[in-house]
Amino acid sequence: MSLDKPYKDVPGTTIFDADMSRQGYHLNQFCMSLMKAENRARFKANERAYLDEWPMSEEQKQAVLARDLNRCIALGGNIYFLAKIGATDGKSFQQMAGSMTGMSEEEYRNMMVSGGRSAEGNRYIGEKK
Amino acid sequence: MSLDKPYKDVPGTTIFDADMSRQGYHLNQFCMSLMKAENRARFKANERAYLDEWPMSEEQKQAVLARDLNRCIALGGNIYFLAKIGATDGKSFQQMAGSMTGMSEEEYRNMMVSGGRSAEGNRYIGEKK
Amino acid sequence: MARITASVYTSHVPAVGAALDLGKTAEPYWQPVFKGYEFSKQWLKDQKPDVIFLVYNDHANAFSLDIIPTFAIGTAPEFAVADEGWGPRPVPKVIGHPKLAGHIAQSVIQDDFDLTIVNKMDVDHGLTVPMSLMCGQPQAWPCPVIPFAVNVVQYPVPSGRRCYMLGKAIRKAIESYDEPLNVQIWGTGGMSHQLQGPRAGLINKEFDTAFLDRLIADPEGLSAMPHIDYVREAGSEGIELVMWLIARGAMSDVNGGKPPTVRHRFYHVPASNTAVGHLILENN
Amino acid sequence: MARITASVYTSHVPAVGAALDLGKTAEPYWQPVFKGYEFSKQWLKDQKPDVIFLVYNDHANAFSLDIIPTFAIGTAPEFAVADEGWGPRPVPKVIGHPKLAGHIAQSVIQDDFDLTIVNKMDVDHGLTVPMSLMCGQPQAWPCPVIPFAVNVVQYPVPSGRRCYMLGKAIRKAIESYDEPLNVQIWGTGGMSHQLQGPRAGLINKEFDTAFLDRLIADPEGLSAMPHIDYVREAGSEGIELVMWLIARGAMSDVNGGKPPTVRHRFYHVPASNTAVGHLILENN
Ligand SMILES: [Fe+3]
Ligand SMILES: [Fe+3]
Repeated sequence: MSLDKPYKDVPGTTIFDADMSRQGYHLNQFCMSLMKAENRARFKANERAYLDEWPMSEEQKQAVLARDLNRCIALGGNIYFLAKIGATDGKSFQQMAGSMTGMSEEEYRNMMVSGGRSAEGNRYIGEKK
Repeated sequence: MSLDKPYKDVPGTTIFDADMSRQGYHLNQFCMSLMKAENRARFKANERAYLDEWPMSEEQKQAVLARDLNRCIALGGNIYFLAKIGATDGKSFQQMAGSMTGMSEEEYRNMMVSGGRSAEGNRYIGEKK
Repeated sequence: MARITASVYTSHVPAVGAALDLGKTAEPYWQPVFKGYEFSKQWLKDQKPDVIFLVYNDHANAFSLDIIPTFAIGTAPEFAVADEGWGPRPVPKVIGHPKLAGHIAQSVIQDDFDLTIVNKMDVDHGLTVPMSLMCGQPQAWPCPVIPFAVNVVQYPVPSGRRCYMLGKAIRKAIESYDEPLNVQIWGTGGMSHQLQGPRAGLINKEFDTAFLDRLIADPEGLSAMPHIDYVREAGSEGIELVMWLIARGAMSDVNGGKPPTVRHRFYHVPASNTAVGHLILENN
Repeated sequence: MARITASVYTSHVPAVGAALDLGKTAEPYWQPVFKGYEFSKQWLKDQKPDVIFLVYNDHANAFSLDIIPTFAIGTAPEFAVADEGWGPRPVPKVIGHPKLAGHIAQSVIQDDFDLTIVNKMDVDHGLTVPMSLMCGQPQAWPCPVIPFAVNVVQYPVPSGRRCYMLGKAIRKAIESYDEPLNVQIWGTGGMSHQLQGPRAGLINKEFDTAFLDRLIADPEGLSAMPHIDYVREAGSEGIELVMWLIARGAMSDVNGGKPPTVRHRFYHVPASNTAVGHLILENN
């Protein structure tokens, strides 16, 4: 593809575009299936078996099992879909977002209460912080 | 609504627009349900009972029972949806189309083989034929 | 004829809905957020709109990756509240306005906007949280709502310019509707926030403040801002702000009329991961 | 880079598919129809396209009234053949080209066409009948196909002008794709026909002939023709012809290149209720 992707140089950020969507299709559709209580119960009872019903890559399955959301996103997951895993686990959106930053839950919450993460130093990859 | 409907003056023709679609929603969704073999069987076994499962108007139900496609269209039906009734009955698209013209099946077929219905005299309502 | 009397802009943070539904509005964390909407609730009661045209985005609830409409207009008589994974919010179902919605669809498609018409759609927090913020917790919403869902999940989302021009087409459609309806148009989502990756938690107050300023005074110029500026400055989910331009494009001043009155303006950080912004503009 | 080498235009009459599937092609009624495609089948074999971008409409098979996209692009790896009420046609499933389709979607949406992206969609006779006419009855279709569905069922359908401009945007998208693919674009549907009401059976050979002439020589002018002319002159379902303008807008001559060669032209009345038209244009 030779379309411009100007968003590739934003640090710590993955834009969910057509390429990512293609890669993450089954991962995201798996997440979507967790909107049904019945499926949530089956997933909780045996995560691996439930995941094996989906034509996802082994990497994607491992990322889900490890609840490694950054890895899920790198493999085509989208945060609004991945949020269904969080809902299944009883996690809030703030807990999920925080889990991707390398901060503890409390550190993240405190950062948000203090005005959030500054854009300064966070606009371009390699920019001096 | 004050949108232009320039297509109101074409004889023997109903344009399936937003107003017709609103009116015919349940009629058309009923037709769509006939795409499943199971539903076709249930409809054939007891047409009236099957129709009563849908929030259609009594007029719409009567038009379906009578296979009066012109009436169905006047009540919001669209030909591509109504075609599912024809498929259920084992009718071809030509038989269905012909049934709306007041011609016999043979007359209609002969007209088509001879080049179809002329546009002459069929462009405007009230136009001299 | 129907006319657009006002536009409302607001974030639609899901945690705000949860705080309301769980009775936490008086907690110190949430109290300032809800205080920002006190004026708005009274204002809405006084305004008595007949219909709200509500621009929002679905968050992988009504639409999976199976079908992703860029612009979807809800023309159904009613819309159920989505179960987003923890049960549907305990709020009233949404009553639509099929006749006006059908009219708008017909007009706007003829103006070369390639809408998807939707007759069956559950509405998620993107729509219900703004309703809750503006209406509180009534037994039924005060008027019919036309849901208008914009894809901001899978890139490319529509450009700010496209959204702004769409707003103008929606205005033209509403103003050509025969009944004398008092219609409001709401733009929701934003403000700065990022929900994903190591940069999650980004908040940019300077950007948000400038966005509000320009939305009021220079919407045409603002509509030219490219996606990358939203992503870089306001976070990957800050892109939701393009939806505010649809509502803004439908206002009188950018269609040959008088400047609007800024009836209310509010900004607060944080609500969960997000900066909350809110604005009410009245046509004159 | 990928390039569009040719465009193909053809009716997609369901009865033609049935005649083929039921082995009736040699019957006197059908023989002249299939004869019109003999050249085309050989031509397609010789051309060996890598991908076919196939513009068609769904006939209430993939899309009910629950969701009606004006323009839907299929980005899935494969598409099943729809059961239109008498079982799926006995033809191969359709293999898509997700990467090129995704690229086109991304480019065209950024050019302000508000596509709906579809990853799950059964394809009906609108797509499979043209494939059968051009390929016969193979075990597998000769190359991947990108299905592009246009709403021509619920009015308002997109204008001819909008379709023509979309074709130009699709061309730009395809020509910016990195791999050296031989891409054909097909426009299907039409020609004059009306399937409903007392006027059913309308055929207008003069209109169809003029349409083919103008499609070749004056597509820009032709694109200005309003819907009502299609309906009045070519029957209510003749409106499908707007889809041909998408394919035509993607050709070289209307994008700064040389005029195409008319490789084949065919017209016959009737096939069931419909006038059959067919055209092959090669870029130079
Ligand atoms: Fe949102
Ligand atoms: Fe067709």
